[in-house]
Amino acid sequence: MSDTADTASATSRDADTVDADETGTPDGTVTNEETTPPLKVQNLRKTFGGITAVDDTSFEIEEGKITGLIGPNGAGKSTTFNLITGFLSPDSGTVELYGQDITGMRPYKIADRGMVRTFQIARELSDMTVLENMMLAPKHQRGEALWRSVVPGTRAQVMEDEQDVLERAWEMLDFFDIDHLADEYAGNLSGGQRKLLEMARALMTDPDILLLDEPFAGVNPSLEEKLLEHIRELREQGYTFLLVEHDIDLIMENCSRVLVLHQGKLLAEGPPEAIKSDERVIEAYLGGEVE
Amino acid sequence: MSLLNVSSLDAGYGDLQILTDLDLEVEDGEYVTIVGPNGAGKSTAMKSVFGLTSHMGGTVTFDGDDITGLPPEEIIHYGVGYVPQNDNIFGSLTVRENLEMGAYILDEVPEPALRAVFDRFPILEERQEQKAGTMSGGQRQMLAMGRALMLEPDLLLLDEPSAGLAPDLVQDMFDRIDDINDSGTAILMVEQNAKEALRRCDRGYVLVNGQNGYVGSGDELLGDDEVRQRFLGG
Amino acid sequence: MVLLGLIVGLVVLFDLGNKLMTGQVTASTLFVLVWRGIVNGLVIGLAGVGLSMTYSILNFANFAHGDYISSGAFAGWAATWVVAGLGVADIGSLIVLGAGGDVYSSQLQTSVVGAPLAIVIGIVVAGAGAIALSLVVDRLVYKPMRNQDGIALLIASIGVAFILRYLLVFVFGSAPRSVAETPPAVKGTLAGVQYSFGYHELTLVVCAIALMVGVHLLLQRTKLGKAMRAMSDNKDLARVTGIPTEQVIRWTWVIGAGLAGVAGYLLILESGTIAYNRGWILLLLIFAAVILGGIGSIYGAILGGLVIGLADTVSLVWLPSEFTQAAAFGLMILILLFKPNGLFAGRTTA
Amino acid sequence: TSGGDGGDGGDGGDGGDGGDGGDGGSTGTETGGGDGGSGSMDRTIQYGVLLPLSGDLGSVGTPMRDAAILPSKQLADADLGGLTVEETVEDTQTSPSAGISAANNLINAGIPGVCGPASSGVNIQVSRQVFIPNQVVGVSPSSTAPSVTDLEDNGFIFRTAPSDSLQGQVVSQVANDTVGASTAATMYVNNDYGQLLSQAFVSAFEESGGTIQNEVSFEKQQSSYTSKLQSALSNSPDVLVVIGYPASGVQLFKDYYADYDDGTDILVTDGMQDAQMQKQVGNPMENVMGTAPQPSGPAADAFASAYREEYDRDPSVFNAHSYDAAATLILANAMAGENNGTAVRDAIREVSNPDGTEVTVENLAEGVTMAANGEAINYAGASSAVDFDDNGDMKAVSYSVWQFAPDTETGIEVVETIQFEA
Amino acid sequence: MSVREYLDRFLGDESETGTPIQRIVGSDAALVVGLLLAVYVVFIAIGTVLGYGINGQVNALARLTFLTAVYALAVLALNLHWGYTGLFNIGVAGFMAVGTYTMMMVSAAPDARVPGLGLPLWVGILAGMAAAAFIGLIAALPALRLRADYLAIVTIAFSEIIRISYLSSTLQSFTIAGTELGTGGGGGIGIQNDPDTVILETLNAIPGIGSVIGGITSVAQNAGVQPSVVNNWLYAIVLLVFVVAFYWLLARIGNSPFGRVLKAIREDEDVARALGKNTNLFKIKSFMVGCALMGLAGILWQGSLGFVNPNTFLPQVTFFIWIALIIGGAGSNTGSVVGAALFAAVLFEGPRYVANVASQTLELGSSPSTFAGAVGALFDLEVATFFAYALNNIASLRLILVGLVLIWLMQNRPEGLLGHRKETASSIPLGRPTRDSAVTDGGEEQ
Ligand SMILES: Nc1ncnc2c1ncn2[C@@H]1O[C@H](COP(=O)(O)OP(=O)(O)OP(=O)(O)O)[C@@H](O)[C@H]1O
Ligand SMILES: Nc1ncnc2c1ncn2[C@@H]1O[C@H](COP(=O)(O)OP(=O)(O)OP(=O)(O)O)[C@@H](O)[C@H]1O
Ligand SMILES: NC(=[NH2+])NCCC[C@H](N)C(=O)O
Ligand SMILES: [Mg+2]
Ligand SMILES: [Mg+2]
Repeated sequence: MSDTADTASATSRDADTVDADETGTPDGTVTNEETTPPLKVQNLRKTFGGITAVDDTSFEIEEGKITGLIGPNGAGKSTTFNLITGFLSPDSGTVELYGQDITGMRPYKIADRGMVRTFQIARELSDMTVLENMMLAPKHQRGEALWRSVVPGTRAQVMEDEQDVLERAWEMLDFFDIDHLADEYAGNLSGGQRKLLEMARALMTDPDILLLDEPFAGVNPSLEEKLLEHIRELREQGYTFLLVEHDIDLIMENCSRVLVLHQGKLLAEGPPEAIKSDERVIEAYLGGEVE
Repeated sequence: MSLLNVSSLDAGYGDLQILTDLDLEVEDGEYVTIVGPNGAGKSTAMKSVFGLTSHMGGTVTFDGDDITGLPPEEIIHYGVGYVPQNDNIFGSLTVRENLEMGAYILDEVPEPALRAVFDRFPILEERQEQKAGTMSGGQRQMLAMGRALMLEPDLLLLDEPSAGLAPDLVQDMFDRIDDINDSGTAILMVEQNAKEALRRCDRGYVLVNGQNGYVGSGDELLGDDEVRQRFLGG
Repeated sequence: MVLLGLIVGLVVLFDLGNKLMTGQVTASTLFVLVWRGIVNGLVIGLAGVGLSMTYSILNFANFAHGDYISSGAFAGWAATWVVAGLGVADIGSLIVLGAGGDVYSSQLQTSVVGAPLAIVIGIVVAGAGAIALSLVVDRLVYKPMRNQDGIALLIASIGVAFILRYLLVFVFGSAPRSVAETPPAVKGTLAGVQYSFGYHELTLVVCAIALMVGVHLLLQRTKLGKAMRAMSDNKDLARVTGIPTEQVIRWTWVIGAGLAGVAGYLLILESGTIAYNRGWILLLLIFAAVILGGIGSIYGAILGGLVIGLADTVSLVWLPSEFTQAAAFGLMILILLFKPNGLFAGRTTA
Repeated sequence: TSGGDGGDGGDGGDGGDGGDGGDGGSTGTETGGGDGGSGSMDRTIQYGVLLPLSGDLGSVGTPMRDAAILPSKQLADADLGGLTVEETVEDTQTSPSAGISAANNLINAGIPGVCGPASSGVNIQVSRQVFIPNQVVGVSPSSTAPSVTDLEDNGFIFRTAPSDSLQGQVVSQVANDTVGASTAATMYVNNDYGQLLSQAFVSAFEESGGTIQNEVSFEKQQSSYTSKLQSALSNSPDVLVVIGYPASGVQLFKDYYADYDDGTDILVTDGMQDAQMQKQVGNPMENVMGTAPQPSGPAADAFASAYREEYDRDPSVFNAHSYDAAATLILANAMAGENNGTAVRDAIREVSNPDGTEVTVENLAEGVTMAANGEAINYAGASSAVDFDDNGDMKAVSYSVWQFAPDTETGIEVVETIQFEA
Repeated sequence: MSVREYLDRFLGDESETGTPIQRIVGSDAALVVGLLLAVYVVFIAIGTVLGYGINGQVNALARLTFLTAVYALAVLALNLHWGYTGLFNIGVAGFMAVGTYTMMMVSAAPDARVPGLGLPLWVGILAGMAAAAFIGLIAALPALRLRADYLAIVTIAFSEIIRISYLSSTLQSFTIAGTELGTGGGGGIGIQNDPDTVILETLNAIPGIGSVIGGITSVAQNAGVQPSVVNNWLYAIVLLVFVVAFYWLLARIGNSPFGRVLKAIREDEDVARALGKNTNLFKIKSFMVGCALMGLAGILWQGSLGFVNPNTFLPQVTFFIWIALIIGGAGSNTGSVVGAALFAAVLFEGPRYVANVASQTLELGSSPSTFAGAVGALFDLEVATFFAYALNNIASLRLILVGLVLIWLMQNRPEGLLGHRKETASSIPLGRPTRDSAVTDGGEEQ
């Protein structure tokens, strides 16, 4: 297993898949990561009518780590995700990906640059099989060009690519324990199975940064443990995670740093232990009054 | 006689059978939890009680009345409330309208019940006029619960009520459920937060592959090594 | 974007003013166009309210709505003819509205002036007929499909449309023919503008407005309105909440088809002739109005109807007559570009 | 058995024709001729009738159909010496697509010649898409559009109706002389008929010094023509020329009388000549005058009485033309000796153009036998002399100027007749 | 069988055995051919009852084949929009009109009654496809922002605007840059060299094929079939070749990563976007390609005789195409062809034939002229008279039948006869790969 070699490529690979001039990640990621965080959010703000869902929030996350994002219900976590991934555009503030301003960029471009999100409420492609769901995800499949799929000759390359994608899809399904469902329509999966598919599919894009919105809600604890192991393994390989989760123990055990949102504002940030004992956090989130 | 009695129930979606020979019982005022792996058929069981699946065999009785195969809009008249796992609010209605819909079958909105819901979930009062579809995940969960409580049912079916809630709210939610149960409402609940749920309930079922796996008091199940190992994550 | 729309609107208005000043368009002409736009717009709006309700509550675009309009109109006019023509001709010829060419409206004097009672009965029968039809169709076609998605229902409704339309041909024949007489209009001149209000136009306007107000009150004063919205939002949950969905659906059809039937009757009253495809032809304009207004909003449908009706007539000031309808469609597409969910989007009032 | 059949036919013929001595006589002569004919004449002469029985021209198409099947009815009663005549009727619904399907039915049944279609919009499409490629003769009784003349038809397309390049002049003449108009506007149905007749009128009217203010096209069967009227009448023309079909005309005139009735003179054309129209409109329509091809053939009166006898009503517009079209097809078929389109095409001028024994409504059966025996005949029609020029058009025709006459049986009253010789 | 083998070879051009295309086509070609043959047998039987001669029989089958083929072309194009991408386009007639009219306007002679540019026919055809694609682009722009059923209304409105424009007397003739052009208004537009003749002439000019055609023609003529009927058949066969080409193209588009994205868009566009797909671009491409194919279908269908008018493109045409698609099953190309054949045979041509047979075999007497009369006859127990009225009105009964079939299908088989088969969108079979490897990091892209 050449894990380390792969790790190196996990980040630098971006440089040749995405137009090199657009990415802020030069090949020497290791030196750069001190200066440019993979994701940096500044003074982000979003209001809906009278409600300020995200209120002047700034934070950054660290390369190759799992950052936790917690906060009471309605604190603005999902909205923050939507803002970061381009599904909503902020009223003000900026989002930077590897030092590049991506504020207001369209979702597919952001995903294309290596930041992929899952949805809090799983969104499977119901009339496609689980395997098709998985094979959809990888980026820059050559066969996604219309002419390559059609013109005789070029199609051979497409099929080659497909073989690789297929192999990876099966591996991923094996790992998530839903390989027996590979041929099932995704719409027929149970709530939890959909969550698994959602995460597996996001991983198929081979992202640099993965934003997970409550990936374990509704997942059976035994499976949850297994998934976490996998996430940790991926982190070892250099992936970066931003994780929204309400299970505070889970956050404490797995995150290197924790961001706490409260009423759209960043209430606290720091290592888990510090957060756990932070009085404001305790009051607002862990054991105080109900929001 | 038990309040809810599901016996040898076969049910599923279309022609696809999910539940086989399922037995469930909830006594008057009892607090029952169903746990089990993803896809075991827990939600299907809940939906079947409430007339939302294709019935294939067996019976469901409530308080002595046979409610097998009745449509949900009739079952609710018997005093059963239900909070589905997904899609459990009217997104384009305001929060307040959602709650009012909860009391649709009454002639008018029962103010005390509304008051009680607002007291339980103050955010709902604050956001009365907000479109429910724009509420956060957790807020929706509260609203869904609040809506089901408007009728003060004899039996409340809850499908994963704590999913997506912040920790304090999870505790709070369980406390509320205890309260509701204490005030005489029987509870049938599906939970992935299985340990906590089993700790609090009177009795629990483990559902595996659409069939009864284990039955026992909450503590018994928690104490059972195999159950812990296989379904509760050690 | 909105600004752009405003600018275009202003330019158009300015040009209209200019044309008026220079006498390219006389005030009297403009009056005729506007008044006719309002009359057409009200019919479109009235039928549109019904379409909009079924659209949002049953969650599908009912392509048979136009044929409910036609069917209601035929039923109503057959009733009018029977009432007005008993003794003049045999009942068979009257019921098929003189298909064989042996009775003519001129013999029956069917107009609000000539046979007011027959007209009133006709209006009622038109509404009732369309309602009965819609309930039967719902029972036979849509009920077995309740859990299918909107597109499946839409396609089924195209089937219903074909059946209704050609049943009308089968029974009444395909030839357009005159069913109503037009009494002389009320004419005059006010401040240099010649005006002319037809009796039938006035009848139409009065009936349409009365019905719109009636529906508004019905939905405001009863739980029905809210139940409808809840259903259009999430049907399974509505059932779980105890809303008798089937009953709500029936009410939806009653209101929607009733309005369609009456709109059809009035439409024919105003134009004087009937043909099997009148409703179908109008349907696209009605869709345009409903979508413009935002699906589910009754005010939206009314407003949309007026906008489309006026666009269809007033555009004659700038465009050759064959393009006026294209202009109405174009306007719809344009507005959708800027407001993809219609003018009253999300502000459901029904 | 064939002898028995012949006897029956003769009996029937005698009974039916009892009121008309001349007819009976000719039938007798013809029977004799038939008997003398060769045995090879045992065959069925087929022709198709493809006319609008529904749709825009439904009301006028039905009497035309009746006229077109009249020859076959007459001949059924006659002894043709083994020949039988059989017509097949199909409905165009006044729509090109329905017309094409119906025409295909006729083709598949092996029919070599067809009387129809009526409206030019349908005729042109059916001719191009079905008749010409399948080498079948089409003889339209009423398609008047000038463009029919220039169809690339390999000689398969004929008509007994005159081209509107003439009617345009007639309308202009009426506008000038009878109405005394110096300005005019036209409203025309948007197909070949309307477009070209409007053009023909416009050029004739402008040539005579008049001014055309507006030319407005309209679609068939709309629910309102007010904006069209608005455009057409916007400059108050002295005369408005309306070219269209009855089904649209009803709505158009209702709209006119509801909103624009200021007594402007209106001229309509053949397409609007419909007995029911005025009753449908429900207004006396005193300001409306019309033009239309006028049957003026040698056998015009004989046809009218035969028609009246059979159907108990007067023939109406283009009925004589329909009869002539059908009769010509039968005669040409008899002369061709086979149900073959090309042969029929080649025989058409032979049986109808001068030289040979004159055949009319009155001695049709005789004509059929003569043609079958290869004798020279000249069909002289009810509508005109029925002499086809090189394009398959009529050489000499006449027009009538008419008005709606509510109290008469036909609803139409001819005011004046105008002759044309090409 | 040989057809099947041929198709196999044709469609599986560059891979080993067993691409998904091949697997589907293998059995499906047999299905389609079998269906066509069955339909032929029925129609020959009907023709015999009607007393058709050999010429009539052959011609009836030619027309049936023609209709099957042209519907199949249009349905296949529509399947790309609706079946693959979920774009609810009910403006098909409009895009066909644009293709056909553009072809006519480009290829019509400058001195024709409605003058054109006088360019060669193939230029006209390409221009027609390009114009249809371009109009598709314009229609797609609002489409990108709209929900499925709004898009439906926009497309049908578009198609009506297009038809109204071609009808308009304002555009009947106009001059651009000194060139006289026109649409001909309601009178329509024609060209001298219609696709039908030109294609057949081209075929004839190819030495091998030309002599084969010549041989067939003379054999047919001896059997009593007119050359025109032979030509009808030849053209129908040419159309069938186009159907195979459309099928091939669409199968390749569908069974590829490109097609997979289209399918994902149909299901949930947000997901596709979240996974980094530029969904707008995919939608536009799919829409434009489909429109171009619709344009071509229009040319080969309505334009084949070298003459059209705007009312050939009424919304009704679109609905017919939709019905054929639905019968066969949206999403399945084979279904599209099957649906087209069934629609053409059973719903489009069938009823009239059956009515002809009925009126020929039963002595029903004359039909009353109105429904009242017919019902009156019913009361007098003269069922035959009512039946005669019904047969007389077979045109409307046929459309009622169409409606009934549509409803029955939506109620009982909403996915159509062949829809909703697990035709997975990929260029290779999706079985578990044999060479098993341990779970890796997933860093192996491309
Ligand atoms: N489209 C919208 N319109 C109006 N208000 C909105 C909208 N979307 C979100 N909100 C409001 O913004 C706030 C933040 O919502 P968000 O979904 O981000 O919360 P969250 O932190 O993800 O909560 P949870 O943990 O419950 O999912 C909530 O009060 C919510 O009601
Ligand atoms: N609408 C449906 N149609 C067909 N199959 C379904 C449907 N809904 C669920 N299923 C299937 O039924 C089985 C049981 O699903 P159910 O939702 O009851 O599981 P669950 O126990 O609630 O799981 P979870 O904890 O993940 O919510 C699953 O295998 C699922 O794939
Ligand atoms: N009254 C009639 N029969 N009208 C038929 C007229 C057809 C018309 N002359 C045309 O060419 O289209
Ligand atoms: Mg959230
Ligand atoms: Mg569940």
